[in-house]
This record gives sequence, structure tokens and C-alpha cells, in this order.
Amino acid sequence: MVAMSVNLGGLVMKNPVTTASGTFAAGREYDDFYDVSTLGAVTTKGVSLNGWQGNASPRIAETPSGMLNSIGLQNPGVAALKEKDLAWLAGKDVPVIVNVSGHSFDEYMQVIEALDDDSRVHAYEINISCPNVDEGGMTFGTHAPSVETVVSRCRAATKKPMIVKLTPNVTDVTEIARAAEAAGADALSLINTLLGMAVDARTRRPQLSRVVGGLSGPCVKPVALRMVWECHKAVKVPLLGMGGICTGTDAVEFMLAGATAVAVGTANFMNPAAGRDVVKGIRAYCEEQGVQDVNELIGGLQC
Amino acid sequence: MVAMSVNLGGLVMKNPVTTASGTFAAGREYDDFYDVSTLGAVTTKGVSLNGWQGNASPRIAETPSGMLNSIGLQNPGVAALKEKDLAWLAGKDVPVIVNVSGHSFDEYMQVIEALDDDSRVHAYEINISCPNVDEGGMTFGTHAPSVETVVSRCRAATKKPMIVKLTPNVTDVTEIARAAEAAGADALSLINTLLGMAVDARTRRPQLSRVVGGLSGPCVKPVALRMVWECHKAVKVPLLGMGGICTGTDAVEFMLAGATAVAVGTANFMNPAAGRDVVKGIRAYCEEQGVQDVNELIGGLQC
Amino acid sequence: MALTNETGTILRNGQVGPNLYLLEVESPDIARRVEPGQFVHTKIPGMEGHILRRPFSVYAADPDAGTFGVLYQVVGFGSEHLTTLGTGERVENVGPVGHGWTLPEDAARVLIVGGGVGAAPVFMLAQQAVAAGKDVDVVLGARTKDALVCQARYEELGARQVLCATDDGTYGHAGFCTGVVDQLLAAREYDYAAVCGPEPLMKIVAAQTADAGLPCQVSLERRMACGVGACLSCVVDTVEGKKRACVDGPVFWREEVVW
Amino acid sequence: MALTNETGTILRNGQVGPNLYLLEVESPDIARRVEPGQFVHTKIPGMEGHILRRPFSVYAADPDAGTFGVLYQVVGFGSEHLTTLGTGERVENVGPVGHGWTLPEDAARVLIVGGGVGAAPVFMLAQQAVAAGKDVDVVLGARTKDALVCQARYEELGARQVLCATDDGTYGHAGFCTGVVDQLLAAREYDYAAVCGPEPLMKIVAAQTADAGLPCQVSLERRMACGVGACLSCVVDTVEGKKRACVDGPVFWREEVVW
Ligand SMILES: Cc1cc2nc3c(=O)[nH]c(=O)nc-3n(C[C@H](O)[C@H](O)[C@H](O)COP(=O)(O)OP(=O)(O)OC[C@H]3O[C@@H](n4cnc5c(N)ncnc54)[C@H](O)[C@@H]3O)c2cc1C
Ligand SMILES: Cc1cc2nc3c(=O)[nH]c(=O)nc-3n(C[C@H](O)[C@H](O)[C@H](O)COP(=O)(O)OP(=O)(O)OC[C@H]3O[C@@H](n4cnc5c(N)ncnc54)[C@H](O)[C@@H]3O)c2cc1C
Ligand SMILES: Cc1cc2nc3c(=O)[nH]c(=O)nc-3n(C[C@H](O)[C@H](O)[C@H](O)COP(=O)(O)O)c2cc1C
Ligand SMILES: Cc1cc2nc3c(=O)[nH]c(=O)nc-3n(C[C@H](O)[C@H](O)[C@H](O)COP(=O)(O)O)c2cc1C
Ligand code: FES
Ligand code: FES
Repeated sequence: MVAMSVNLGGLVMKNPVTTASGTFAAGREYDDFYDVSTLGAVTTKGVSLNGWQGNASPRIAETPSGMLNSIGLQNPGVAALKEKDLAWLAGKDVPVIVNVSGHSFDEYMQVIEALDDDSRVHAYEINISCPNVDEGGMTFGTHAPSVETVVSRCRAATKKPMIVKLTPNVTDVTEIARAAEAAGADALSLINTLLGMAVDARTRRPQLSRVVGGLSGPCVKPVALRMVWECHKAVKVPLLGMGGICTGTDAVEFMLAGATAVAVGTANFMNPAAGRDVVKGIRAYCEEQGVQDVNELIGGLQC
Repeated sequence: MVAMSVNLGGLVMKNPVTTASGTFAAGREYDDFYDVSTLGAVTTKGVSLNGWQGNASPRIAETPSGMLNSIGLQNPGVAALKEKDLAWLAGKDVPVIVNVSGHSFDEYMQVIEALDDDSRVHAYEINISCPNVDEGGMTFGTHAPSVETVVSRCRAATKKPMIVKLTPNVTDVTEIARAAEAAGADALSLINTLLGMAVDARTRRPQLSRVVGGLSGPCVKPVALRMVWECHKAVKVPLLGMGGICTGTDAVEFMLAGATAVAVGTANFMNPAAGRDVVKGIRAYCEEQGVQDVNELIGGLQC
Repeated sequence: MALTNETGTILRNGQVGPNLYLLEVESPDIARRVEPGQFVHTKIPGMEGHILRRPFSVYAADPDAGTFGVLYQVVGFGSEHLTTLGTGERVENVGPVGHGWTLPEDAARVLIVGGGVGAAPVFMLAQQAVAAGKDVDVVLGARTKDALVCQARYEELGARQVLCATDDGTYGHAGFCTGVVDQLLAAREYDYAAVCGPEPLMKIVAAQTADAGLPCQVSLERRMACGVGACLSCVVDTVEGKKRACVDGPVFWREEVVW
Repeated sequence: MALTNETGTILRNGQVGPNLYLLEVESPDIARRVEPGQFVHTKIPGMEGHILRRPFSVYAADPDAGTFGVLYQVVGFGSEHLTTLGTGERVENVGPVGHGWTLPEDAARVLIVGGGVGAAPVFMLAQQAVAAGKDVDVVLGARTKDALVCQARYEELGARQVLCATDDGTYGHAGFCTGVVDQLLAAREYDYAAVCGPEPLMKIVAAQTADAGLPCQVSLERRMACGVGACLSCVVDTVEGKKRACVDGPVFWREEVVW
């Protein structure tokens, strides 16, 4: 028996696997494929205070070993999240990480305030890294001072575990990581998508209506692993690693590089049972390699 | 007949295709596959003043639709470049872009000084973006002030077309692009490799001896296209686009996004005649689409 | 209706017309439960660098044999690669996905319009309508005669009439199939219309049926990542805001859609 | 020697032992020109997400038939995928690449050591040596008896002796094949040795032949991107600095290598 439980900045997860926000809704759409309580946590789609329409279609494009998206944080707002998603998740034996968005510092705080006395919310993931919105999102996440501002405001609004989600579109991710840590983050999650673009040569038009979008999937794994490793050396708070994870082996690579837990994103689209399969795969790796406790893997890279 | 000639900041190329530095040596190794004078230019492997040993093995790792390298700018120095590579290239009907490296501001200048009266050198590509060396390389390319310093020193040393090669590992590539332009760059080339990492879960070791390396190949194309497009809007100097170009269609995408010319890198490893095939592919696209002059494509994206 | 991710076996996969291919898969669970207008989200094997699944409407299904068929055209890498798969190869499908056609019980006279490869996603609806004893008129459009690959099956079905149009005039009405629709609608005798094909075609038929005051459904295509309703890639602008083509559609009422 | 990027046709591809496969390709230009110890840089079809070619030594070649063979083991994605290719499929090889073995003309007695799949890259050398009328002793090592798949061909060749060792003792000497090498070297009767196999094996044999004062070559493996000498991925530390395994090697003299 492998001990699979990890502690992600105060959030106890029965195994190190959650879903990457925006790729799994709140889990209900995947209920036919496996029981979400198989997971260490469910991370919900980014939510704003009153909801957003998101961007125009086309919203995705396929790229080599990856995809671009410019969903633009379409969401129905906090009230709908509580009424529908949290109600459904309450029946499941799995902690819930709510991914929080805002167009302004205040909005982030307001979302947390609207949720904080709801016991169905176990942790927050503060998304200051979405490349697909004009205000807020990534613009907050690329400069240390605004990171500190938004994170400390959120910190003031909650005592629950607060994960801050970082963007890879920066010169030095450790600078941003340290700013988030200093401002009170309990954990950091990385990476959000890399800003990219795709062109249709025949029509001479961009493939996404918003021209640029966020790159995810296996193609970004090398960048994600590198950033997890850099942050592992730079900060003390635990890390939630993601970017191209499809298998248990991928997840183990992230843990060796320093992640305490991992999230499965784009892989859900390739394999609707990806989350379950990653949990299984980590366990199988540990059994094969004689790892008794998955925590032994964290930062275990030999170099 | 499609007019294929382009002018890259003073360098006249008979077609818009060159090779990405470090993937083609000086072309001799590909001579069995096609005549390098088919190309618009040959860009040579990065050269430093007295040569470097580069990094330890393993130096490469395969990643989804891409690869990591940490060659570390191994090169035999300027004298050997002149004696062997430029001598060989002198017999070919193709302009030569010499890719210039240095561990210090001075070394960049010294490399140029050592080459500038050699008529076999038609242009320089100043590499301030190599992620695989500890001094110089990317550390110079991520901060506008050091970009200005190195570029203006190089500018003082030559009147030949000077292309400055930018790194994608920055928060805002347009800031760096503007700094290089202001300091006298005739053209910008982008992108160099994205910093990445690969882990072997079984051995729990990094796959590269230097742990991190530069990501290239089809997987980076969306990031490269986005940066070409951003820079096209931000600066006036022409752009040399690269990152995952394998086919004529890929090249056309870069030109639509704003590149005046393109470089073929990692694709040479997949297909030793990739350079020739990209030239052919651009021509075929133009014929099909009724494009009479390839220059019509530059920045022609409709959005 | 519960989704499954079923690994099926290819029984047949071959060309049936100009750029038209028919894929038949043994996949009992999906074959048994699929309803007219639903689709499968197909993981085409051997495409590791192209990571997304491809959505294909189910053309026909045989619940007893446990098989279903897909009619597809080659438009890009995935569909091109799909043509290379042979009998016996395995293919994973998420399905049956989506809201299909809602044939009104009291509709006695049904008009079905299929343009190009869009003739397939309306075939099971035609079957259903004929089986329910309705009068079914079918209009099929194609570039050329050889591309009218569904015509024979529609005719065998017992539709009242199957009218064809070809762009190049090699068969039936010469020109766009909306010309035929115009003529049929002039008689104003339908209770329900369903159209599937290129979006410009659907837009025109939507306008024609609106003018005729005829209820009409369309089947929309959007690029899809998850295919199960989770990612919001595939949204359609509707009068009630954005809806997901994969699970809220792909079939929508004409008047829901903001064209 | 000029390189070509030749598209060949697979004649046979099948398992010949535990985790051992033999691929035979019709590829006339390479087959005609390949020399002992050279390799091909293979683009394995259907691997779009794994972009690099894979280097494989040529095991045997028939210049008249225009075919060559590769003996390979499954170690990862590419070699695994290679096993799925069938007769008639096309495969692109850059070749013949590299500096092979340099059998000294005046060497009368030759020792050839092949560990595991390393038995293949020395086979053409053994052929060459036998054809040149030299006395050839061959030592083959493998995990188990069934893995000694090259033994029969070496025996047919007319080598003076073919000695085997198996890790599990199911055939020949029980244990590492360096034990057999030790015994043979004790007689000190060789003029040249060539060894191919896992790097630890080659390192030991290099030390053994150094002690015996015997000239020895080894064939080194490095990860390769270009396979033509351009990218410097594959460097080997030598006493003269870094050399490229692909074109300066893969065969090096023992004393060149900084082990
Ligand atoms: C609900 C639904 C049902 C469909 N039914 C059929 C059918 O029965 N027969 C048929 O031939 N085609 C059908 N299509 C279209 C089919 O999905 C595309 O032709 C196919 O995805 C193209 O893939 P590709 O790799 O060949 O093209 P590429 O252009 O290389 O694909 C690139 C990306 O764009 C997507 N894409 C490209 N064209 C379309 C499109 N028209 N609609 C949605 N996504 C697209 C691909 O899925 C992929 O993600 C249907 C689409 C939808 C949404
Ligand atoms: C000159 C030379 C000759 C060779 N001859 C043979 C032979 O005759 N038979 C045989 O079975 N193998 C041979 N090899 C090893 C063979 O190249 C690898 O087993 C193969 O590349 C593994 O690919 P993969 O996709 O299965 O493994 P993966 O581990 O998935 O490959 C990942 C990457 O690492 C590289 N790689 C992995 N192992 C090796 C290795 N041992 N050497 C070099 N690159 C490696 C791959 O080429 C690829 O780029 C030779 C290697 C070299 C350099
Ligand atoms: C369709 C899509 C929607 C996403 N929406 C969100 C979101 O709402 N909030 C967020 O923080 N990240 C969002 N992301 C980013 C993912 O959570 C994740 O950080 C990224 O995709 C990298 O992981 P992956 O490669 O495993 O997908 C989204 C990604 C995709 C592909
Ligand atoms: C093996 C290898 C060596 C490289 N060496 C250099 C170099 O010496 N100088 C340089 O400016 N860029 C170097 N690069 C970066 C490429 O020139 C190019 O910017 C990058 O690989 C992106 O293009 P691609 O995806 O087409 O390869 C190297 C890339 C590779 C893969
Ligand atoms: S494809 Fe994901 S919601 Fe429709
Ligand atoms: S593999 Fe490129 S130099 Fe050897």
C-alpha cells in the first residue's frame, strides 16, 4: 500500500491529483466516465462575481502536441457556482478548490467574500494568469507589485488555503513566486497557459477570433517542469504543478521537480478518464519503484 | 513566376528562407542533400572569439513535438570559422549571416571586429538569447538596458546588416525589441529557444546534464508566431521569424504574422532537405494563391 | 443520457464518393443508444501530435449488430489520417453526444435538407420520421452527381420524394439545393424542417423556413475540445446567450441561433 | 562518403528473440554503400509527436539484393512503435552514416565482442575479417540463451570460434561475457579487438585490452538530433576534445575516449 495523501498548503488531498481549472467544469460532465471522488481535489472553472460572456468563436485551435484556447473565462458568476456546481460537488467525497477571477483587485476579493462562509469551498486558486481577458488576469500576474496587491487583499479575505496561480509568460517566474509567497499565498500553482497564436495560411486569418490564446497540452510540459523546479528552489510554499500532464509518469516528473500535487488539464479532452488514470499511474509507479509514500517524490530530482 | 526576393534590413535574399543558427553548422553537412545556394541565406552556428567547449552530455532530449538542447554554444572560434566554414561557403552563391556570441559585451564586439573586413560575411545575427550558457547569452537578452548596451556596441563595430536575435523567455518581447531597434538593429530575429526541462522518472534524474535547455521544434510555433506578430506591431525593422517551421505553409504563417524572412531549425533534423522544401513550399503557396510577390505576404494577416 | 468512451473495432472504412468516406465501427453501447442527430467524439489512433478528438455525426446505426457508421470528408490532417485506418483497427469514441433532432410528434409532413456531407446527420431523423408514418421529403445537395452518396439509402427508406441538386448540374436541379427548397416551400405544406450542411446553407434555409413560418432545426459545427460540455470551446451565440454546441446542441432551433 | 536520405520499403519486420526484432529494408543505395560499423538515421513513420530520427546500426547488408537489416530492441516509444510497422511500409533513412571499424590490414587475429543487441553492429566487421582471411574469434553476451540471436549467423560465417556467455547461465559461460574475454586475452594472441554493447561492457573490455596491449575499437551511442554532424548533440569526450559520435564516430579507438 502506497501512502498517497499530500498536504497542499493546508488542503489535505487523499492523493496528489486535481483537475486544471477550466478543463473539467465542476466535474459533472465527467461523471459518466469516473467518480470524481477518486481525485485528490476538484478545481472548478474560473469564477467571477457576476459572470462573464467570454470571447467570440472560434475559441480553440489545435497546435503541435497542444492547443490554444481563448475561452476568456466565460462563467455564470458566483451565485450560479454555489447553486449548481457546489451543490453537486457537496454530494461527493472530494475537496473543492475554487478558481477565482476578477477584472479588478476588488473583484477577486468580492468573489472570495461571497464564498468564504460556504463550507463546500475548501481552498481557493487565485488566477492572476489568464491570458485571455483584457483586464485583470495575466496583467496582474506579470508584475510583482500587482501580484502582491491582489494576493494580500485576497489573503485578508480568507483563512482558507489560498493557492496563487502563476503565468509562465514572465522573464523570471521566481520573482513572481516570491512576491506571491510574501503576500501570503499558502501554495502556488503553475503553469497557466503560454501566450500563443495560430494562423490559417489559406484564409490569411488568425485561427482564434481573439487572435492570441493560451497554449496548453503536452507541448508545454518542458516549460512547466522547468518553472516548477525553479520555484521549488526559490520558495518554501508547496507547488501545484500542471502543464501537459497526461499520465502517472508525467505527474511523477512534476513531483520530482518539486510539485506537491498536480493538475490534469488538456489531457481530459484526450482521455475523459485522464484524472483517474493519472492517480492510478502514480500509484503504479510507486509500487514498481518501491516508493512507500508519495511525499518522498516531492523535489526528489537528483542533480 | 513568383518574385521571391526579400530585403532583411539591408541583406538582400533571393528568397525568404535561411537556416536557424546551430542547426545547420555552416551547411557543409547538408551538402549531400541539396545545394545550399537554393537558400536565401545561410546562418552559421554561433561563434565566439576563441571558441568554447559547450556543455556535458547528454545535450538533447526529445519532448512532445519538440526537443530540448543544451549544446552550450560549442564552437571552435572565429579563426576556425573563417578558415573552414567561410572558405567553404565562399564557393556557394548564397549570402552568409554569422551568428555572434560572447560571454561579455566586449566579446561580441571583438567577434565582429575579427570578421568585419571579411567580404564573405554578409550580415550578423547577434545572439543575446542563448539559454545554455551561464554568462552572456540570455542574461543579456532579457533586460532592455543590457540589450541596448550590447547592441549599440556591436553597431559601432559594423556597417553591415545587423540582426539581433531575441529570446522568448521575457514578459514583454516588444520592450526588448524596441530597445534593440533603438540601439541600431537593422532587423530582429525571433525566437530563440524557450527555457525548458525534462525529467527521467525512472532514474529520477534530469534528462540533460545541465538540467535545463532550450525548447525548439513544432511545439513552440504558436509562441513564436505570437511574438513575431507582437513585434511586427511594435517596431519598424524587418523580422526574421523562426520556431518550429517545417513546411512552406509554416513559413507563410510567419510571414503573414509579420516576418520578412524565416529560418528553418529543428526541422533540418527531421528532414535534411527541410530548407529546400520550405523554399519550394512558399513558392507553391504563392502560385496556388496567386501571390505574385512574396513581399505581399509580410504582415498580411487579416484581423 | 450517459456518455461512454467505448473502444470499437473498425469493420469497414473506404471511399464511397469524391472525397467521401464511410467508416463503420462495431461499438455496441453507442450503436444501441445513439439518437438521430447525435455524434461521437473520435480519438483517431496514430495521431499523437494532433491531440484533439474529432467530432463526427452518426450517419446510421444498427443496434442489433452493434454497429454504427460515419460519413466523412477529408478536410485536414485528422480526416486524411482517418482514411488510412483499416478493418480490425480499434478506435475510441466518446458518445453518444449531444441533443439531436426533436421531431415534433404532431408533425405530419417533414422536410429534410442535407447539403454535402450534411446528408448523413439527418439520415436517422428521416428513418425515424418514416417509421413514425410521416410524409418525408428529402432534399440533397452536392457538388456533383457522384457525391450524392446518400441518395440511394434515402430512397430505400420510403421517403415520399428525394430531390437532388448538384452545383455542376450533373444530376437533378442545377445549382444550390436551396433552389429546390424554395420550390417545395412555395407549397407551404410542411410542419417541421431539419437542415444540415455548410453553415451558409443552413443560414439560407433558416431564412427560407422563417419566411414560410415553418419550425426548423439546424445542426451546427464548432471546433470542440472536450466534447462533453466542460470546456466551453464550442459555444454558439443564441438568443439566450452562449450555448455549447456539443451538449446543448449540436441541433438548435433556427430562432435560437444568432446567425 | 556521400549521405543519402533514401525512402526504403520494409521487407520483413518481426520478433527474433526476447525483446529483439529484425527489420529488413529494401534500400539499394544505402545497402550498396554501407560499411561495417556504420548506421542509418531512421525516420520512423507515424510518429509525428516524436520528432527526432532514431539511429540504428546496420546489422547486415546485401548489396546485390539492395537490402539491409537492423537488429533492434524495444527501449522506448520509437523502438516500440517500430515493431508495429509491416511489410510494404515505407521508411526513410539517412545513411550510411559515420566512421565504422578500421580493421588493420596487417591484423591477422581479430577478437570481436558483442554484448546484447551490440552483436549486430560488429557482424559486418566479422564478415569483412573472415573474407580477408583473418582468424576471427567472436564473443557474444546476452541475458539468456534465447537472446543469442546472432550466434547462428556468426557460426555460418566461418569464424574460428564463437563463444557465448549468458547472464543467467542458460547457455555457454555463466555470467558477463567479459569473463570469456579475460580467458581469451590470457593467451595474448590477438592483433585487434572490436567491441560493441552497453557502455559499461565496452569500458571493461577497453580496460582489459589496454592491459593486454591490444588495439581496440568501441562503438559509442549518444542521443542524436541531426545524425549528420551539424548539431553537436552527440559529442563524446575524447583526448582531443569533444568529437561527434555521428560522423567522427560512432567507432572510436579505446584510447581516444575519455571514459
Ligand atoms: C457535431 C459535429 C458533427 C460533425 N459531423 C461530421 C460528419 O458527419 N462528417 C464529416 O465529414 N464531418 C463532420 N464534422 C466536421 C468534422 O468534425 C471535421 O471535418 C473534422 O474535425 C476535421 O478534422 P481534420 O483533422 O481533418 O481537420 P483540421 O482542420 O486539421 O482540424 C483542426 C481542428 O479543427 C477542428 N475542425 C476542423 N473543421 C471542423 C468542423 N467543420 N467542425 C468542427 N471542428 C472542426 C478539428 O476537429 C480539429 O480540432 C462534424 C463536426 C461537428 C462539430
Ligand atoms: C550509432 C548508434 C547505433 C545504434 N544501433 C542500434 C542498434 O543496432 N540496435 C538497437 O536496438 N539500438 C541501437 N542504437 C540505440 C537506438 O538508437 C535507441 O535504442 C533508440 O534511439 C531508442 O529510441 P526509442 O524511441 O525507443 O527510445 P526513447 O527513450 O523514447 O527515445 C528518446 C530519445 O532518446 C534517444 N535514445 C534513447 N536511447 C538511446 C541510445 N541508446 N542511443 C542513442 N539515442 C538514444 C532516442 O533516439 C530519442 O531521441 C544505436 C544508437 C546509436 C547512437
Ligand atoms: C480550455 C481551457 C480553459 C481554461 N480555463 C482556465 C480557467 O478558467 N482558470 C485558470 O486558472 N486556468 C484555466 N486554464 C488553464 C489550465 O487550468 C492549465 O493551467 C493549463 O491548461 C495547463 O495545463 P494543461 O497543459 O494540463 O492543460 C484553461 C485551460 C484550457 C485548455
Ligand atoms: C541544437 C540547436 C542548437 C542551436 N544553436 C544556436 C546557436 O548557436 N545560436 C543561436 O542563436 N541559436 C541557436 N539555436 C536556436 C535556433 O537557431 C532557433 O532559434 C530555435 O531552435 C527555434 O527554431 P526551430 O524551432 O526551427 O528550431 C539552436 C537550436 C538548436 C535546436
Ligand atoms: S467541446 Fe467542450 S464544451 Fe463543447
Ligand atoms: S547528431 Fe548532430 S552532430 Fe551528431
